[in-house]
Amino acid sequence: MIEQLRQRARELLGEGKVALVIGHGRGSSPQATFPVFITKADAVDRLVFNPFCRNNLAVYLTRKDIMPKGAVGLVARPEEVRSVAVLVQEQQFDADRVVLIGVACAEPGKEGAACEMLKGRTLKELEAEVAERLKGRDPAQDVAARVKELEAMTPEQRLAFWEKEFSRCIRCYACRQACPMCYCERCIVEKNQPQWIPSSARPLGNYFWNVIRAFHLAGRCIGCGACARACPMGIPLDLLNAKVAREVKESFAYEAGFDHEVPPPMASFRTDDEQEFIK
Amino acid sequence: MATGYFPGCSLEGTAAEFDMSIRCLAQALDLELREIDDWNCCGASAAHQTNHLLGLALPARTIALAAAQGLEEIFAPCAACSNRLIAAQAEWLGDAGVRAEVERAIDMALPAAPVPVRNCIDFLLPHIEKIKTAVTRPLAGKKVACYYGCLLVRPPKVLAFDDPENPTSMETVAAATGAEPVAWGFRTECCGAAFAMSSTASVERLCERILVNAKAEGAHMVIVACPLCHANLDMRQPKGMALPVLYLTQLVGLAVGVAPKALGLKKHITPVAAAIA
Amino acid sequence: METTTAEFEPKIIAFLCNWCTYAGADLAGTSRLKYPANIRAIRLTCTGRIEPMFLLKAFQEGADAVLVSGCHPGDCHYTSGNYHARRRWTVFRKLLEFSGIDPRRVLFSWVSAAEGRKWSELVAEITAQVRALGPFTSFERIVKA
Amino acid sequence: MARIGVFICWCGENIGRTVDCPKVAAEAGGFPGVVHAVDYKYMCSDPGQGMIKDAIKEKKLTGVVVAACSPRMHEPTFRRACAEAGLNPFLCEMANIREHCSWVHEEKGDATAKAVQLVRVMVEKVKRNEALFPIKVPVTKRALVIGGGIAGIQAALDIANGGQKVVLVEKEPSIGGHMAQLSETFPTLDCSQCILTPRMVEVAAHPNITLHTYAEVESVSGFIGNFDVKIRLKARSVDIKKCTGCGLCAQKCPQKKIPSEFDEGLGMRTAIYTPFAQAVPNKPVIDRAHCTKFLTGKCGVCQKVCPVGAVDYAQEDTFVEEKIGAIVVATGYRLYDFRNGEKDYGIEGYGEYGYGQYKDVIDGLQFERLASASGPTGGAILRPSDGKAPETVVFIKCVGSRDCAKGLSYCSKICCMYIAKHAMLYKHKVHHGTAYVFYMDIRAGGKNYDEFVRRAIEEDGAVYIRGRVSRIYTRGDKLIVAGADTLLGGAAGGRVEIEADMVVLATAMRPQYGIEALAQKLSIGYDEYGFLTEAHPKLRPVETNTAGIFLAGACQGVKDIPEAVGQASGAAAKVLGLFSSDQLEREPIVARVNQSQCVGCFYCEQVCPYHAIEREEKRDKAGNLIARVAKVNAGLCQGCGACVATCRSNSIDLDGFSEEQVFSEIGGLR
Repeated sequence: MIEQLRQRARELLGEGKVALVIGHGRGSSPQATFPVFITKADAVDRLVFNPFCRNNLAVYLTRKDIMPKGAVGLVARPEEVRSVAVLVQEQQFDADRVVLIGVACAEPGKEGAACEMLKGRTLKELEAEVAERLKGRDPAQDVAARVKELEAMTPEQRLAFWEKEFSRCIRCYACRQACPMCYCERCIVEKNQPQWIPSSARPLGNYFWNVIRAFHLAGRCIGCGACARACPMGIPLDLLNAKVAREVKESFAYEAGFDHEVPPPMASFRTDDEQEFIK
Repeated sequence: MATGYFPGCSLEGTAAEFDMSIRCLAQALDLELREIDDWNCCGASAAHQTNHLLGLALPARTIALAAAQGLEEIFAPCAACSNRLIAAQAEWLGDAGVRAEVERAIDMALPAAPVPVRNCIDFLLPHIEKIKTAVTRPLAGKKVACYYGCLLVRPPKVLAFDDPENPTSMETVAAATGAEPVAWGFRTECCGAAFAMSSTASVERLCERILVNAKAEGAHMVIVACPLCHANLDMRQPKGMALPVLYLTQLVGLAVGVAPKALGLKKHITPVAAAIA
Repeated sequence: METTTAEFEPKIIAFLCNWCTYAGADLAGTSRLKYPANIRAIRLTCTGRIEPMFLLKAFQEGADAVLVSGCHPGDCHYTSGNYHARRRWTVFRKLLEFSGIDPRRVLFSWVSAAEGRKWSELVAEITAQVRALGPFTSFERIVKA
Repeated sequence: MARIGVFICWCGENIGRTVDCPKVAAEAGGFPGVVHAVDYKYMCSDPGQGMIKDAIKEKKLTGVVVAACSPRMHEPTFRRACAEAGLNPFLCEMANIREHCSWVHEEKGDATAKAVQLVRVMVEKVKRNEALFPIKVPVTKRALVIGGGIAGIQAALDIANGGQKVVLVEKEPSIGGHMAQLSETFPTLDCSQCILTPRMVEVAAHPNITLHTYAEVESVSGFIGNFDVKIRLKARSVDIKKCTGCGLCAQKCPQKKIPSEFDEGLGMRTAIYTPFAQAVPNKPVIDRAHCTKFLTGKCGVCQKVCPVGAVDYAQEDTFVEEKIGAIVVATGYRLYDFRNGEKDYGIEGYGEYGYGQYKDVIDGLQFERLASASGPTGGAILRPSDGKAPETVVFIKCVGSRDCAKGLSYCSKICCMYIAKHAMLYKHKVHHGTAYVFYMDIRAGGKNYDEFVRRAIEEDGAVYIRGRVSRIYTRGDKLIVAGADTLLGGAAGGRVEIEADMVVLATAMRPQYGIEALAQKLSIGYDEYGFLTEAHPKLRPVETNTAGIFLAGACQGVKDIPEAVGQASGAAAKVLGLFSSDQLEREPIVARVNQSQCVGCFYCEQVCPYHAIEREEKRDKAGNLIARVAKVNAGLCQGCGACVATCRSNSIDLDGFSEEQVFSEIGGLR
């Protein structure tokens, strides 16, 4: 499988179809892979792929210095495919600027789990292929279960829970850096006049930041979990994201990243959208 | 596709010729019918007017049996039977509470997905091309008045079968035999079936209006797809009317060459022979 | 124990669209329909203009509840602002609930320019409801920390 | 440094009774930034406004808060006063302490405390207000009128007679619309064509009117005063400049059996045809769908006989582009299609009336053609099936209208009158005949309308039956109309059966086919039935919510001729008002993009109801595309702010209701 992957990358670079391939490279151990940026066909052997490749590489696509060099080849797990779908849907680049090398692992994170190449070549084909695998499925069992646990609490208990979790937030914004959807030039947390969100790492600002961050991912988060893994303080940000994603799915029958040609749910509406909560 | 056949009580009694013609026709057209084992009364009129749960439970049992016997759809030729089966099913499909109550009453599980129920016209419609090729004795020159009555098309929201005020499906089937459907005004008027016993005079008046109009528009016979319609129109003809009333399946049966006797045409009160000669 | 909250007068901050609910509240005034004085209305162009951050800011400033109100579906002065708003609040109120803000403190309504009576009754109803909930001390704790 | 003046109005007793105004003024005087705070009996009076003006000058105010009634009431008044004193009007805000306070609260302490807070909110806001300047938009003084029926004709003539240019677009080969088809008009019974055709001729001859018939609006972009309209001129296959209108082509056309649209299918026309004798322009078109030349390649008779060589089979659709300042939509109506039902529109239809299987069941416009002197029967009432004069005619009202169960819920309004007219015309022509009218109510609210209906009943002897018809069927060559007479009790139970020779259905009035697509092109609203939505049902009935687009006639809702003409003149007055100056001033409440922060996700573009968001490309010096960012077209923007709330990076703001202003207002409630 890895040879097929390298061969695709070699062809793309060799034929000049892309100027750069972004993929996973070998780290100190198979468990520790890190992103590699390959510009020469003879360097493709640096690429590896195994169940421990968990970085969402789509995060690099919106970085200023990536695209201008030419089209980009991207080793794309279902997470990257869906991220790219959202980014294209949001006009961040045209679909033909990214050549996807589709890969997938049967059980990410599990030692020895089978990995394979995806069949699709175009974004549309890969969306369909990934949708076939993932659409309609719940997020990871443990996340879903913990969301349910929280939902069973009283609002007061939940507030106390998040107050405690957020109290550890040091406002390093690693969550933002790791997220492909956080591509704003100037994040709202940096907005002053008026100051949207208090900037110091104190309870109110932490609360506002984490809630608004989750809201800004409504209909956009594809659930890769990069934010939570990036958080040095171990705040379970994926719970907030999963909750929002579920509400979007239940209310608007929409899941992010399976079709870049439909309007995003938070920029569209149906006249018969639910409204039982409105008096 | 296995079709469950639900004759209902009429077809074992007053409408035996409807049953005969269906079985002959199915054979002639090579359509498989499997009678639902241990079917029971659909509850028409008597049950659903008196006890709502009973009105649901009776059809429910037959439907549950059909599903359990691996039948994918039900053919209920009697218009009252098909009407009750469809109407009852619609009630529990939209309401889990009703479903649970009905399941408790019959002590059987109802199928999760709706079982399609077909009336006589609906059953023949998909086979229209087959009928056309099977016609050996085209009924050219026979003018027929297709009569729907009320139960085949009403209530429209539940049955969702044809246009309730201006249905055309029976004409489509009749035309496949070479017969010529006439345009007439009483196709969906009531024949008074429910008052057959209690107010015979009313029924006679209603039937007369229907038959007179059919004849005035040049019909040689009236075609029906409901035992009650048939009984009333066939039995309560005014003096000198002599307008034969045939089941749709008898008409098609004739055209595909089934012998009139096998179709039960001799069982009618108003003689048929002259009209089909 | 009932007396503990009887004294409490909640602060309710309302964000109203100019064309329907603000006008409906004007109509309540011209009709002299009485309601409790706990509500403070901020006039905006459209419910479509109202941002989630406004609600958080209102809680920061000590609101015990917030209300967002605008035109009924189909009546938006700008055609579709309320439809977009409806989607926004569908998600945001669930997120707030999940992050610990009692949904009974985050309220939404459609009040048309003709519904002065609905406005007065709504304000009376939600004021009583929030009064019964008591002050939003748990959030105040976060604000003051 | 802010220097805010606060002015508390007593509104006589209205505020003063419940709010302690001097106390509010005293408190407001202590707010940061407030340098002047007073109260007065009537701030809106001349002396009250004078106080504001004086204070602006004397105290060098940078902002004004007037605490009084609703801003929806007097904001323009006080802003004007500020402007007169040299303060930008958008530096003035109002605190609503009347409708939202003194009138709805009883306890003086509570009301006063709330008034103080409401004033503080507006003081905090006004400190962040910025001077705004009305947006000036140039106005192209040329109007587009869509639809050449009576409403469009009237609007076009009124605008043209007012000295402005008009482009009139009509999709049919001739203007005239439905009114040209009518026989006589109620309640005066004057001949429809006699009063209409002079107007049609006037349109064609008017130096200010450019007429495009057999044309449709292809696309519309731009905004009030500055629309760009593309018009498709459908191929007539006839060179209209060469054609003299002699009519020889139509005379010789061998294809003569095409149902005439103008005669509602009761008469026939040729493949090359002018819709009717008085058509404007009186030039033919070739109906390519029925022309033998186009279908088989053989024929070509019309080209051979044309003395001036005007017939051109190779003609193609062409386009003209027009700069337009204002648009009047006058696309009119059509009748509910009882023959095919309208299931696509969720209307179940009337199988009981036979779906058109009976030739002698016709609709109102068909009856008009039978009764018209220019019609297929020369004005004789003859039934379509066998050409005999019907002895008995039954008219059925409300077919499709006022029927929530399977039709449309609204009343079509004109039917009561035209059915009375039909009954009358029938009786005038078939003296011994009987006219029955089935009705639900008789709605004859108009000048001389009720008198007219009475005449039909009392003088001409039309038999009115209150009830519905449940079925029409045939008996021999008669139509049997079975229905109920609800005023007839007794043993018959109100059942009636009428043996008729012809039945006329007063089918519902519906907006024209394709109205939704046109509305979307124009960004104007339409209701569940497709009728176009006016800006306000009472006070702005000819305007739409899109500035510069006006409505005339039945496209906005059911109307008879006088109403359509009245509305058309109203729309024309609005257009002339708009064209009375070279520039247009708009309230500067519009959105603005901070392009340095915009990341170009274009959610704003998707939520904007006015297509006011444009895309702008940012390029480096070498010309490489760096980014695509949003830009607001201030001419199109109506200031709703949906884009602002949708923008995650907060790169758009709304003048007059900016982020800073709203945040400060909320802060004022601390």
